[in-house]
Amino acid sequence: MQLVRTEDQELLAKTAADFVAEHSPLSRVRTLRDARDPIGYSPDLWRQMAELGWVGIPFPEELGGAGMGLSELAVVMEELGRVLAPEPFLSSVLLGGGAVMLAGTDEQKKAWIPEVAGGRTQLTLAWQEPGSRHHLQRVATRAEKEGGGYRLVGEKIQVLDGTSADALVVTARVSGADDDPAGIGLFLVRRDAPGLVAERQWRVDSRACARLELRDVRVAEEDVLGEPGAALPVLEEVVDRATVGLCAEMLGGLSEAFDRTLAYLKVREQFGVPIGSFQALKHRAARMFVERELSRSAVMAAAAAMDQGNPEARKLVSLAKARCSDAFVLIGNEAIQMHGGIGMTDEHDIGFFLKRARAAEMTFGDAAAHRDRWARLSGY
Amino acid sequence: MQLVRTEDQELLAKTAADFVAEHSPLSRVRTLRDARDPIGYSPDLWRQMAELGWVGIPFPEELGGAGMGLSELAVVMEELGRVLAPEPFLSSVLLGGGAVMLAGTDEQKKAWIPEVAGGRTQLTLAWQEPGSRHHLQRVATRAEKEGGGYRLVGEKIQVLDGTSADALVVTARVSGADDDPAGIGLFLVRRDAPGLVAERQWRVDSRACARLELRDVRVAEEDVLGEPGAALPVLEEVVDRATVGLCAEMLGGLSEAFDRTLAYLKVREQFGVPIGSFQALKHRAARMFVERELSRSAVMAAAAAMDQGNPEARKLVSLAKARCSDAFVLIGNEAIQMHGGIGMTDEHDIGFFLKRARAAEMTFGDAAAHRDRWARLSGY
Amino acid sequence: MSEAAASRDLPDLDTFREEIRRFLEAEAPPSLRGARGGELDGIWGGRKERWDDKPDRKRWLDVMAARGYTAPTWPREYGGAGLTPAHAKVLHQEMRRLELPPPLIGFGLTMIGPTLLQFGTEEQKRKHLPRIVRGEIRWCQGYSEPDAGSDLASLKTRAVREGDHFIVTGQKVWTSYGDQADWMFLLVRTNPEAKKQEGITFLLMDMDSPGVAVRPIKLISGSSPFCETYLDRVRVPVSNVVGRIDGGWTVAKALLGHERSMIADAFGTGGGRRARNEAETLAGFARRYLGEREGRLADPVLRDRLAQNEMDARVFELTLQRTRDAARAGQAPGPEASLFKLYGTELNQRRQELMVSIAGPAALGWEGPGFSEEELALTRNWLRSRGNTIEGGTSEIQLNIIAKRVLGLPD
Amino acid sequence: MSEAAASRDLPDLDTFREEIRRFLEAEAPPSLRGARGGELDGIWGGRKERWDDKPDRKRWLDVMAARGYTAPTWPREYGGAGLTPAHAKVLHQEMRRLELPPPLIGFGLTMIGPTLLQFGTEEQKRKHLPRIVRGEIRWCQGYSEPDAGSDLASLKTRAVREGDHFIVTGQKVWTSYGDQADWMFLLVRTNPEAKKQEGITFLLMDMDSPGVAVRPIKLISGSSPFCETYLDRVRVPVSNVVGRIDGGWTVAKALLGHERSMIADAFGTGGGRRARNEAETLAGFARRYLGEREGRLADPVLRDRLAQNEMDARVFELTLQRTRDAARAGQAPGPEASLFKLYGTELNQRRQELMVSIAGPAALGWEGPGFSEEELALTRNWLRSRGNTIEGGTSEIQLNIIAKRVLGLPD
Repeated sequence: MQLVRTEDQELLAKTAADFVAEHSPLSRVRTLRDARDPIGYSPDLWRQMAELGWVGIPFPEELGGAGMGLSELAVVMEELGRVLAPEPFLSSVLLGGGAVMLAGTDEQKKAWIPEVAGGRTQLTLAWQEPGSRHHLQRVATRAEKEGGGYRLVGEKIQVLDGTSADALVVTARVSGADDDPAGIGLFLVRRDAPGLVAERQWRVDSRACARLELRDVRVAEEDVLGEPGAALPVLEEVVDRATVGLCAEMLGGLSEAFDRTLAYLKVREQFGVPIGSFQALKHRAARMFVERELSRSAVMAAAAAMDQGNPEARKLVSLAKARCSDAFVLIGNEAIQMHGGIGMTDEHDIGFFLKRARAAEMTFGDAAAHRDRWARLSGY
Repeated sequence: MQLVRTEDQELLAKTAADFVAEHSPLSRVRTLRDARDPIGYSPDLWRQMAELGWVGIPFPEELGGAGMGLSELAVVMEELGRVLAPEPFLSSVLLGGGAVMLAGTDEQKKAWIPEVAGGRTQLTLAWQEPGSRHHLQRVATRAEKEGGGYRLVGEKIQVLDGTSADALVVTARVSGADDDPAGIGLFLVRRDAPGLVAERQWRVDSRACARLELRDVRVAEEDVLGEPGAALPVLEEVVDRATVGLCAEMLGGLSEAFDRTLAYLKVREQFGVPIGSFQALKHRAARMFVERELSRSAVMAAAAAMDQGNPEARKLVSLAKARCSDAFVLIGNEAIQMHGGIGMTDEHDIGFFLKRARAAEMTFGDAAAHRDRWARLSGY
Repeated sequence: MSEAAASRDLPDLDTFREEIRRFLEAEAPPSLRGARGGELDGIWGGRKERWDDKPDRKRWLDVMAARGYTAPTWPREYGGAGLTPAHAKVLHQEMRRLELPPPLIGFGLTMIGPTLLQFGTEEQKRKHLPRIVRGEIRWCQGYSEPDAGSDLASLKTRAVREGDHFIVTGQKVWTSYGDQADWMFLLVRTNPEAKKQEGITFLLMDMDSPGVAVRPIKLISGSSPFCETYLDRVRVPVSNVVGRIDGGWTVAKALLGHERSMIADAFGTGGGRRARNEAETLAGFARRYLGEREGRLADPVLRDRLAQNEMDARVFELTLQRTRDAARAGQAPGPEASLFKLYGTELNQRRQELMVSIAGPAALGWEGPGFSEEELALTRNWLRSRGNTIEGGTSEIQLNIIAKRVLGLPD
Repeated sequence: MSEAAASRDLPDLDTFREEIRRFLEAEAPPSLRGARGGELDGIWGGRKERWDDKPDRKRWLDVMAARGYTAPTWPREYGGAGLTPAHAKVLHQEMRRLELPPPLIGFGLTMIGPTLLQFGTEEQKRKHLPRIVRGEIRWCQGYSEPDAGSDLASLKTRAVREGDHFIVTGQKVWTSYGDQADWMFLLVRTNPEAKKQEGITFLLMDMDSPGVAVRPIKLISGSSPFCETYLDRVRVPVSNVVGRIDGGWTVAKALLGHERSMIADAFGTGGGRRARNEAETLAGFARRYLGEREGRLADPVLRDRLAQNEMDARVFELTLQRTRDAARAGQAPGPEASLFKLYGTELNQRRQELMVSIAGPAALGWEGPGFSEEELALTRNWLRSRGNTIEGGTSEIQLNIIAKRVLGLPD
């Protein structure tokens, strides 16, 4: 495992940074939020990102993708994360697209992946439920066999980009108790499916989410993904891959929040000197720097390990998520504190980072949950 | 509950401070340590303390004591704690004497307490065993009934002042498994009892301790304290009272370590200015000050609550022990860091405080153990 | 009338208690009894107050103001009741017994009133204090400026003298309830050549004056009582100067003293008791999200954090009590107001963070659907708490103050 | 001979690897294979070394020194092997393959040697370097002084010139292995009038000179390799000045660079790997003291801390690797040596504290009886670790360096 960007990756980062600088200022988040935009992202920018080949990065070339890895996707998502760009990489590429790639038949992949990789079709994954927290196996939504297909009943929450997705991969239980690792299946539900009610949710970080009600939603046989009842391992793999993408976004966000705070420390004057000359703030800035560097190492290692099928990969994903969660919240808090009063106003942008930090922390398990997973995976 | 010293208490504090200044420099600890003193304290000073009435503080007047409370004893122990004075208040007055007071019959009290209160007889409590940590009910030492008395077999460790005590109150099990709350008894074992082997232990804080082997030690009927088998509640009460005394010592120790460090910050120069002018160190010093003030409140409240039989007393004891443990270790660490290289040398006194901080932390349960107890007592 | 004179007029405490009891039983509107009287429910008064749907509150204010009980210790000639502190305490005890809300709250009573009593001219006292007592005028504070922050004395709002008036131009920020207030007390720079603190003047200004514009500030947690106040060539009579022209810093510091003791109070009895009451419900809150196992809160790591937080709150409350007890016993108070500001605000932040950790993804709501009212409040409270360590003197400033004034560390 | 010239003499890497392999198989004492080669076991050499009971170590040193392999990249004319870094790496790989310890360690090789190569006179290089390579002379460092601490340049040890000699008087402290060393390189003040850094000279001094007295320092954790060195009118030839008289600060800083990279190395491959190996046993250690419950470590709060500590160690190791990988790829290294010093030492402290928490009362032992050897070591290691954030540049200094040099924050 090499923890250094290849020349191609550097080039990709440069392209992404240039694109972001030109097309995607942080103010987009504010504009979309204040407009109460129903889908919460820019379809036009998404199309451009697809044309640049970013949307297809982790899919095989024969399915219209770029045949690259999570490491490359992470490079792009880090740059987008710097400006909290809301385009649906996480939901469509990693969660929905990832589920089809890992659980789907060849036919299903051929039907969906080229469209997803081209940015023309948007997927997502609906796994979270009230009270499920970060436990993937806590699924109360039921799937009853009906003919060759299934009938789904239940509720899903905080489904990323759930109102704009063309189809949703839904976790539902074909057997077992609500907390049983066995008995979970993955089902592709199309947006227009009768009985599906998707309602926009408004989160603190203004990332688009939906609450779904599944009222006897019928899923045809060809839309069942993988073996119903045995989905948990695949689901974990999908979420682990998405977690790496999320961590890359977080790395971008915490880096940007740090850079902006550092710049502010150099220009803001109090008592006739820049506040960055106060030793107590210097030391805290240095600690933030350390956290950023450690976070970067963790994200690179997690991406590389997943790409290489390293046996330690799951531990490294937990390492990255725990680290980035703690670092992003720390830096988000310090960023506001060091900006002082202005940092508390909605008018100033710095608050967006803390909001995103919390939302990202709570997605796919917080730091404590991942420390617990590290301990389990380490046998204690 | 009033959290302010009475005039009498102020006077007591003044007397104790004057006595300490005159007779008990911190260097006593070093001298006793370097001499590998077998009993680890000064019998002469102990006699003087008894003459001043301090040793008898918490015992009733009719038994030769001063009829005062833990609050008064805490005032004295805080002053002694400032110089890490090793005289056996904890072991003889609070642990051994406390056990006789709380579990003994009138005859037993009359036989022992006046002697203890006068500093002429020294008791202690032997409760800790290998692996028992802070769990009072973990007692593997067995007491077998034999005639009217008992025969004790087992091992005790880190018995405070266990080699100099005239008699030891030993916890031993008359029934039940090693971790059973029921089945524990208290037995007075005299120093010259056949089968008792007491070996001096050398701890990091150089407080005198002993490892005991009990090889068929016979305890006569008149030396059984209370109802054998039902001692746990009494034991908890005794240890809670001793914990308040220990916390007062800790408060003294952390206050002294803080004061010495603060003084050093003002005189030690680097780069041409006192290091106390560096803002990062100022802020850390201010945080230590906060911890010291909070610790003081906790200790006063715990002592007052115990004296008044306040229903919240046990929670407040845990509050004080958790707070003082964390504050003492924090200040002990910072004291060394702020002293720099010289703080790491054995020649300098400041290291004694960190050593005592750890030893005190590990006595009667560390901060985590007391947070857990607080939670249990609060019903969660 | 001096306090000694006032106290000579007063009945002894027991008699006074009887009188108050009878008075309250007779006059306090029953609908207000048992109210908690927090800030949001408070009676602020002022010209903009609309009493239409709350006649009982108006009556409560009026009957109390008529006897000066809205400002019990102020002298009678300025509308107060001229009570000794001991008598005022009896009044409060009896009000608390009936769980009555304060008849009036606001910066008039807590900040500018005491300041005028100390520094105001006779004319200023006679003009402003009775109107404060009667709740006719609501005050706001114009100290902070966008570029000043912790370095208050670097304020830039200019006041240029033209005859009997100052012409004031500049911008104030963090004006609490600026949009509700009738008058503002503010600091302006009258001598730009003088050393920073020496060219500052303390002014009283009618918010209805031409050139005053107020804009509410939205926070990261949503709407707030804070405003920005723009001052564009506002004419303020020179007779509205409190203290000396160019000598406003002395007045400002004294007033900050009133403010600090107010904040310490907020984190004091009230804050401490609130912390404790909330602690009693925090375990219940956690149980709902985490469940139980073997009769205990299910997540041992969060349980440990919860206990830590409860214990921090308790020891903080004990420290506040110790300070009060020491003051009552005539001893020098140990810990300082800065300690309470520092620790109280950080404690609240840790508490909010803990609650977010406990609620997990449910703590991410901004608006419904899919989040309960309580969950939405949780999000807002957590975000709002980040400001606690900034407003009213940042934590960094409190640490500086402790290091310098309490510990005597060198500059 | 330039490096390019040296490399022209050398076989290609594969051939070289074959040669080394044959050489090591033939010459490396079998008794040393599989040794771990940590500092305590290291071969330090020097006049005071007693080889009597370790002939194999002596032979290992001699066969390696004869080929210059104790200092593989140093030029051949000074006793080195003149290897390119690539060839040196092959040598190390082959030694590691047989798990052979380094034939020689010490400050001669890592600190004064590189410094002399950069700043020394031809005479100094010819005199000292070959004796270092052969392990004949052991060096120590005389930088720190009792009153200097972090402010190294405020050192007070005086050197007054008398003809061809300097007369040196003063005190050095924290001299590692000062009691074992033969020569010291030290900083002295030769011009007390000049600005702090400008009157300092870098000297080489024979520890056998009259007037040198060495006293070992006892630490809070017990005995240590550190010494105090007292210098009472010690005569040092002027020809022993390295660099310019009064220009020693430049030399000192360059040497500190060598020292920092050595420390970073210590917390680097070695440290990182050590951290990982220890992590694998930490859970076992915890299990012994805490036991298991439902197949997991019984105390969930300590389990959480243990995982945090393991994860901190792992991410630290990954960051070291990233720095090395970036350097190898010719990219600018991201994180700085200061980061490694800061985080590595604090990580070790947290680890020691965690182990103390896990062991509980068993971690309080100073000497037997009643404590196992491991428990006694635990106590000492914990206490010793407190010095990690002081020695070699305090954490405060590292934070200052990061803030200034990496983040560009103003003074």
